[in-house]
Amino acid sequence: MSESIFNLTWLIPLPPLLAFFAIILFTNRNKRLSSNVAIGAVSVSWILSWLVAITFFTNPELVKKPFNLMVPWLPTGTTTFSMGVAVDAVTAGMLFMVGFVLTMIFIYSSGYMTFPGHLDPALNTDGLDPRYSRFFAYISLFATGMLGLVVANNLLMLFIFWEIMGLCSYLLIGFWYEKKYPDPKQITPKEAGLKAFLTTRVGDVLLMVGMIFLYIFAGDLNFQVIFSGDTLQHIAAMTVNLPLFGETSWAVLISMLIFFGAIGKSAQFPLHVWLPDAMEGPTPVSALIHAATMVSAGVYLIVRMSPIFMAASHGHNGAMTFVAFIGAFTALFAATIAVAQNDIKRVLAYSTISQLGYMFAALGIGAWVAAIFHLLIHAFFKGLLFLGSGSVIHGVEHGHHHAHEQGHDEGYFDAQDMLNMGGLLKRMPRTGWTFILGGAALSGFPLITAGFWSKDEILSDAWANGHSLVFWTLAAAALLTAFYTFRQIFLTFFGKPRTEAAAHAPESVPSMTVPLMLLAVFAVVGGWIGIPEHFPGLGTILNNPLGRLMGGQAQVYGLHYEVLDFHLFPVVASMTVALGGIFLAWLVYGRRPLKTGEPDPLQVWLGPVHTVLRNKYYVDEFYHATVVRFARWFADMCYAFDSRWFIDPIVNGVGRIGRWFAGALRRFIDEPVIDGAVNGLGLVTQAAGSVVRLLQTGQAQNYLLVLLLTVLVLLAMVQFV
Amino acid sequence: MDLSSIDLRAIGAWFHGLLISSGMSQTGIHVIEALVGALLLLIFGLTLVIFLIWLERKLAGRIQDRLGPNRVGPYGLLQTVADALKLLTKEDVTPLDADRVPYNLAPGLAVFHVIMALAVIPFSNRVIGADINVGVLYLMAVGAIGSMAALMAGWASNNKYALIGGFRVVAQLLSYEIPLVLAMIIPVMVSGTMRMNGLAVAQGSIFGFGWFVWTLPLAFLIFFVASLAEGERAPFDLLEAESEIVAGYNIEYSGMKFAWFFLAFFMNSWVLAAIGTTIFFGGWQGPFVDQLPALGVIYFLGKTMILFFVQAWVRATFPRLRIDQMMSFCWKFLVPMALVLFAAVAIILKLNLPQPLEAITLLVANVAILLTGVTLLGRTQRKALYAPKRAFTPTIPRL
Amino acid sequence: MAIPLSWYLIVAAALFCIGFYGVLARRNAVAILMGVELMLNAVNINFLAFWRYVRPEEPLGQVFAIFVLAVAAAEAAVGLALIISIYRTRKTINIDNIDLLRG
Amino acid sequence: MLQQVIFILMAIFTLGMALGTVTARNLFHAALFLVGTFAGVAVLYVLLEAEFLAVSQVVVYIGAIATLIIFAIMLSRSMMGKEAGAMNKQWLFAAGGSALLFIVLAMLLSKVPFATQVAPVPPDTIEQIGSSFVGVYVIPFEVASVLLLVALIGAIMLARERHG
Repeated sequence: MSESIFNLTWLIPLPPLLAFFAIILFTNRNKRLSSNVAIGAVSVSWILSWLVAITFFTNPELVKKPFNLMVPWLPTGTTTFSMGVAVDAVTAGMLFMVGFVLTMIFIYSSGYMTFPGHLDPALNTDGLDPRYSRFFAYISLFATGMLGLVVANNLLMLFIFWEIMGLCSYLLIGFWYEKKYPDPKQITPKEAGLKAFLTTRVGDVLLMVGMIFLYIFAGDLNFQVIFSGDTLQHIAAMTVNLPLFGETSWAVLISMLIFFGAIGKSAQFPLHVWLPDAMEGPTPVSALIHAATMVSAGVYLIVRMSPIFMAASHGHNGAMTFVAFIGAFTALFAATIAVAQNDIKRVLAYSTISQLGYMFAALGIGAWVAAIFHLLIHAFFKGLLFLGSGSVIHGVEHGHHHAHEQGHDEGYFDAQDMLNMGGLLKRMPRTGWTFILGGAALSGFPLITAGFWSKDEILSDAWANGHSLVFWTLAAAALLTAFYTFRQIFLTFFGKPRTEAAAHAPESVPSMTVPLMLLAVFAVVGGWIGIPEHFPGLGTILNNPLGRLMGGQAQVYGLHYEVLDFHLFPVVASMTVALGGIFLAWLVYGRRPLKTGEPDPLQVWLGPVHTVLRNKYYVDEFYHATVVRFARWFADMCYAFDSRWFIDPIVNGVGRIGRWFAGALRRFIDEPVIDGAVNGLGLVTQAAGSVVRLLQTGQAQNYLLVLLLTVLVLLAMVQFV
Repeated sequence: MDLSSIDLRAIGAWFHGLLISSGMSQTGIHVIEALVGALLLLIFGLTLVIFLIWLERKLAGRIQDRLGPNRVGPYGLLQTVADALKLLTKEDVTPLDADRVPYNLAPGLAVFHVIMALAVIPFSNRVIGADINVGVLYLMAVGAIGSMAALMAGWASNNKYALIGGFRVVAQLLSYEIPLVLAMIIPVMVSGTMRMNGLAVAQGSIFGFGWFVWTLPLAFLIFFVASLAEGERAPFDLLEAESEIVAGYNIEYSGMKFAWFFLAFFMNSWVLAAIGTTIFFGGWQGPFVDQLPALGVIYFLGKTMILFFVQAWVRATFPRLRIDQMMSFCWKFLVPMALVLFAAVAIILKLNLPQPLEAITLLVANVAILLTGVTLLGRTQRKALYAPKRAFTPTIPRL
Repeated sequence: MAIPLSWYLIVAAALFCIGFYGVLARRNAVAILMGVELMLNAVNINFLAFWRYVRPEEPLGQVFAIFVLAVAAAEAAVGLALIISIYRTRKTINIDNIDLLRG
Repeated sequence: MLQQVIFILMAIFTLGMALGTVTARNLFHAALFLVGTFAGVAVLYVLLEAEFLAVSQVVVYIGAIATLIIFAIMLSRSMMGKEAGAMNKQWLFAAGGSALLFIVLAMLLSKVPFATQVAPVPPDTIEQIGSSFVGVYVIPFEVASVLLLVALIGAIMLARERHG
């Protein structure tokens, strides 16, 4: 029975964990061995994941009875908390994507993690990062977290792996913690890591609160139990009186709390601020965590928890609408910021936020299948784009070093600034073409690329279900997406090199370009599995296997799913915005490439608006002025209360009294009475010892004689007494 | 005259009747009978030695292409008597600083332990001093007294050669006692008794030819070699190696005291031959011994004499070993082989095979262990032979 | 039986006391060792006497006597080795001079 | 009657030898007295109808232990020294105490009524001993053998000369 392969599911997160411990404990000294261990381990996980996923895909009837394997974990009063693994269609899809992307990124990292430029070149011994082994240990642990999160069958386990990922995210963003910039305002990796950790923590705390409530009502956190009809009805029926919101059902409260957890992890407005700064980490980390996997964990959480959201929208539609609103808003919001960024990775970071907004919007309007579809596809092409940008940065850095050796010293040089690039397609053809493919997918280039199909499905859903506001917002975001993506492509790869560094950039090593090409394949063909059935011509060729599978799963979970009829308008709109955005970008950047030192034309035309966009709507500054300042003020007050006004003085006073009392005790009781007694005892013992030691001759025969006399006395007592 | 009426029991019964008719108490009769028996044994032993010394000298002479004693009496038979008379008339010298009591006690003790050993040797089915149930162990016990005598003599003489001779006795006798005992234990295991007569009885099959030597040849070989050392005979006569330590522990003895040591020496050889006969050659067993019990004594004495002859033969032909060779031969060859044989026999006996099969297995095991041992010995010896030699190797002795 | 049990016990007690006296009074370590051997012999006489007179049907007393024999042999070997070792380091085996434990 | 006579003679012999052992000035003589004591004890064993033990006594005590002691004495004549007196300072107390101990013990022993029985010794005593060594007492037996081995190795280690 092929389903028995599912019994191996629990093994999937294990090899990277073992690799983590192996690297930390044993192979740390040997960099190549460490990377091979990590890649080997994640490859095992990949193979297992695909075995499980493909087995599931080839047996679509399994959606009716998802695999679930449990062992008892914690005895909790009358019940036992179980832990285990579960496989349903969503898990299978995620495993398919995560296993593959993880392996690609691991392989890519082994080539990428060369000696970083900010360190003293004297330390460079083998051309590899000094903490190369540590990096692989971290990403192995991260892989454990992601794979474990996907296969977990209960919310608590999911949360634990979620937090493991949070920890790894922190460690990896701050991986180059010693890095400093000449501009004191620019955020350093150390600060970025801290920022990411603290910001996501806000969401995680709310998620945990939601989880606790859920546990109180459901009595368990196992997905099967939570999603049973009884539990859902129970939490939908129970109400709570919240200040400001009035009477709401527990389902709404719980779903909102969980949603905030997802917002934190997936960097949605208003907790999006950490993600662009997370680009301070090494590029594979950006690809791994902040594009393909970890941020999509938030979406995955909402996908998982959709039954609760459905229950929450039972009476009124507030919860779902809120999700849709946040998603759509973030999609547009982030897209506008992305337009004005010059840092190649930041553009992608905002595009990630924007695309995640798409997914949330899709979930909010009930397009569950479309959200999953976009989630999987996005991971492939966004991973590709990030890795490609890493390859570009690497190339430019190498070019810079090359130019530097030739004597063209320009002081500080930002290898990530797109204005410093240009014309790289000739220098780096493999990176360039794969990047263009990924960019086309992100823009939703019609009919060919995967991104078109997934995005189109969301727009179609929004249109078909009458969410016109969402539809138009997303369409505008799509236009901007196409625009900034091709802006990026034109600035980076076309025209003439604007610096010496770009002119000398070499193509990257095969361990970096091969993953790019493999990912590029999926960025194109991945979308074909989700072409709607009723799409003219193409729809009937593949007949939408993904939609059927996920739709079947959705029906099992009682979620909304319908096979949409073909509407021309959203398709045309989607094609128009994509092609329009690309055309606009060509008009502005492609037709007449920028010269060295020439400012961005947008800056000239938009003026102050561009400044606002460039500064990300001053959200960071706003947070600094409000939340951070308040927190600091509060901390100061607490500190003052603690150490100056109240607590410390009391403690000090008590201490002073105690000291005085102890001094008195010492002077009047301890020294004369107790010390005297102890010393006296010692003296007496000594005196007695000096007498008694005369008995101790050291001669065993004397002792034996004494023994004999003793025995004699005892025997005499027996005899005569 | 009916041959079967010639029974040694008849003499005993006649003597017993004589004592009862004198009206003595039961205890008294018992004591007198025991004393008479002991006296008979003593006389037998002492007269035997006179013959043995003559025999050995004669044999050695013949083997070495000489005539041997031939002047006193027919065939020189009275030579030993003449020697004894001469020794009796010699001055009895005692060294000035000798420790007198042990010095005088030692020769007596030396003879005493051999006579003690005679007590448990079955001359025939009935002619046996004391058929105690721990006979084999008893022989070892009296052997210990022998080494004590040598020690006393060596110490009390207050002579450094004598002292070294004493040391050598202890080292040699204690060392060779181990393979000797192990070799003796193997027939004990097979027959299941420590009684000397029981061992002889156990070899009565096949017309009185079911001797242990057929099934346990290796055990006998080990016993024989070790008995040569126990009897202080060539090639193991290190304690009197005259070229090194003049004459060993008895160097200071003269006259009759020396004669006693001499006597003890020959009698000990004969007793060891008798033990070998009893344990490995069926003792008094032989054809028609059931019909004619008196034949047993003849069989026994004949076999013992043959063994004694072999001992003399060895003595007359083999050169003396060095002390280290002797010790390593014991500890590195005899003892391990005896231990392996012991274990092998124990295992074979545990298998509970049917009688003929068991005998064959025992024989095969013996031969196999012998061949293996000899092969290994030969290999190491060859290695030693080809090893580069130095006249003197200055090594610090360890242990 | 002709000999009462108490005779054996008294002889054993006497032997024990003599051995004990040897242990207590001799100056030479080897002589002390000999005293200990005497005491062990006394113990063995008791074992065998009780075996013979109280429970001859089972070999408990003999078995224990054999254990004592083994222990005595071990004791003699180790004891003599100790004495030789002491002699090497302190150039004497006079027990009077061996008093490292003196207070 | 005869047995009693033999017993008394042997007891006197044994105890005399023992006294000689503990009083002899010459250590070699003491060792010879010790041998005599062992022999006397062996005869007592014979009187107790424990032939196996008697013979073992001779083999082990005379053949091994006494020989070892004499060997040690002979090897180390210089060790013994010619010190004044074989007895230490407390010998008088020791003699008195030992004598007192004997008197008390003898009084006690003659008073205690032991539950003796008159039974013949079973003919298969040696078999009994042997089978109890591999049966009931197999563990003590093995421990004793290990003890002997350890004592052997320990004695070698203690007594060997250390060079350098």
